[in-house]
Amino acid sequence: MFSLSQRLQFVGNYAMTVGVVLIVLIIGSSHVDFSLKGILRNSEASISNIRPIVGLRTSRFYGAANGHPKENTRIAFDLNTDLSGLFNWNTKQVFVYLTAEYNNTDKGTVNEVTFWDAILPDAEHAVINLENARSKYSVWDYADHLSERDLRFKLHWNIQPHVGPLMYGVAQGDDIVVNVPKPAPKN
Amino acid sequence: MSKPVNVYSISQVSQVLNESLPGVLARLGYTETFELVDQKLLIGYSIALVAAVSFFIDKRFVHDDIVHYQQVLVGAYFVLSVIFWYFKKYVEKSVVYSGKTKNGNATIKISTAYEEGKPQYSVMFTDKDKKRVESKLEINTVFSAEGYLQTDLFLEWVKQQLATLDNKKQ
Amino acid sequence: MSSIVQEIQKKLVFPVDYPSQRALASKTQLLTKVVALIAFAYGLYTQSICNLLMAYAAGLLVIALVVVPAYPAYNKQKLTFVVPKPVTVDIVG
Amino acid sequence: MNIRAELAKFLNLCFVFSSAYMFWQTYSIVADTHSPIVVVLSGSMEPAFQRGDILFLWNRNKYSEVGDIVVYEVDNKQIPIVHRVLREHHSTKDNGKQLLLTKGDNNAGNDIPLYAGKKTYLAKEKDIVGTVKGYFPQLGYVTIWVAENKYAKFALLGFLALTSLLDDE
Repeated sequence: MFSLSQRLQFVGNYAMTVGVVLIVLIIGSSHVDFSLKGILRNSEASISNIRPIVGLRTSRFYGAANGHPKENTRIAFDLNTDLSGLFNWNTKQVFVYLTAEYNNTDKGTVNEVTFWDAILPDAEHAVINLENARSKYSVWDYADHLSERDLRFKLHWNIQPHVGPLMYGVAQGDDIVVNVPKPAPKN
Repeated sequence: MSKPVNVYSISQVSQVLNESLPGVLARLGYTETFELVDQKLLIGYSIALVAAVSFFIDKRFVHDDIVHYQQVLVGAYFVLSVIFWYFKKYVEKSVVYSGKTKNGNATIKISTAYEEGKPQYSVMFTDKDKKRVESKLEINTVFSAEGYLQTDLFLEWVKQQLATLDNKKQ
Repeated sequence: MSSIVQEIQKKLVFPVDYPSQRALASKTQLLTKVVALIAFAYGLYTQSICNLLMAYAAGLLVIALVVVPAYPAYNKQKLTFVVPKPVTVDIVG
Repeated sequence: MNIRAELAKFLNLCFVFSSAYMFWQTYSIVADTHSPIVVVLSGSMEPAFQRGDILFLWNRNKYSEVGDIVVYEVDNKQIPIVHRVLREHHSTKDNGKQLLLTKGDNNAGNDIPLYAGKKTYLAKEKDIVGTVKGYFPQLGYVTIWVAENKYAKFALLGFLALTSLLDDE
């Protein structure tokens, strides 16, 4: 503490130490807030009216290999949810994504694919009411086809904090299972 | 001519006093012994060596091939660090000087400490019978305002403390 | 060259006396904690981490202005040191 | 000149570097990844991650999940990529391998054009460096600045020289 530079360093170092405590307090307060609201367990969404549309694509970037076309599936869907509870002062953004899980019993694989996602920048944009929305991605399976499989749809969310751990969760709702039809036969 | 020290920095002042102890005690008939210092340097440098080996194999090889060696090195690093901490706390006990008289009859250990923001140099003298004298030296009684240690004054003070230690024995 | 550097170093020290060193250390610690608490409360109340950071930074600036410069008040209790005898043999260096 | 005092001084310097390095190495072993802390270099995950943000990784999970943000490395490319898992396929049989398709939140399309050769999937075990678990903003910007700006090194050296001038040693 005797010299100018030492006093400056001391103030800086101590501010840094207290700053770490402040960061811990921010992360802690955010967790307390979420558990008081119970939002991490009880966020809700209704996914309905899912209609798959199946077609064939020949590009490598749509799963085709060695000239064999690949079955690609898109969906139209309705989605209603209010995720504004996921926002507090340590939330930078929320990433929501609509996925489908399915088993391939012949090959013994478990799969999950994303059909739609969105970045929610703030609580005002966290109320989602979509009707007859189109999926963002054209989805193909690793195996030959996705048709005739039962897709279980779920809405996931991921909280990106300003500082601290990333948080994940699944919105509760009815268990939506949709069977993908065969593609229309080529003429 | 040595560099002057800033007399308002107790850490710098203490360091100068620590470094002057071997000279002062040599004039009082003691020779320095280095066992503690050497042991501490040995443990310290083995820690540095472990870290250096870990660093160089990390740079030289692919991580996945040497994970098991790294696990051993990290384990060794922590074990050695605990030993080092134990040594400093329970064996060395801030001893900055240990020495004995020419004939080997008397030994002396000197540990020192200072407190931030207090112009005092705390010294503990311990002899071979574990008798000890603790005293505090006001640093303005041995330093000039320009920052030079008045070695003769410091020597007189150390002499007095050693005499007190001797008297305590009888 | 090195003596010039030493001269500059000497000029840049700005020392304060020992009691002030102790007082400034504890003052810094106390004030920083208070500032942090106020900044946290303000940030939580306005639900803005940005506000928290601004408040903390502003508080730290004030603390630095109080604590860092060597104000004359911090140099009132200088010690009197020994005056070296005209002939002193330095055996240290 | 006292050789022991010089050795002790040098040892203190060694400790400064070795403790920082061993912290990193320990975290690396605990998280089971060769780079447990990464600095974001591209804007492809904006606004979630900006250039200079620091990410803390974990790699002891057997499977990645859809929505996880992972760091992966592509053969022949130096820089690891931080993107989100879009699809996963894994076998339920013993020791089943997992295939992943990834995409940057801020990119229009998925990552197939980024993968090496004719690959259309990443292999979890081989390609993934780790999953992002924790986040700290902007602290890594110094490393980007020093790496990319030729004057930055001089500025940094100048700052160090100034502090050493102000300091005692």
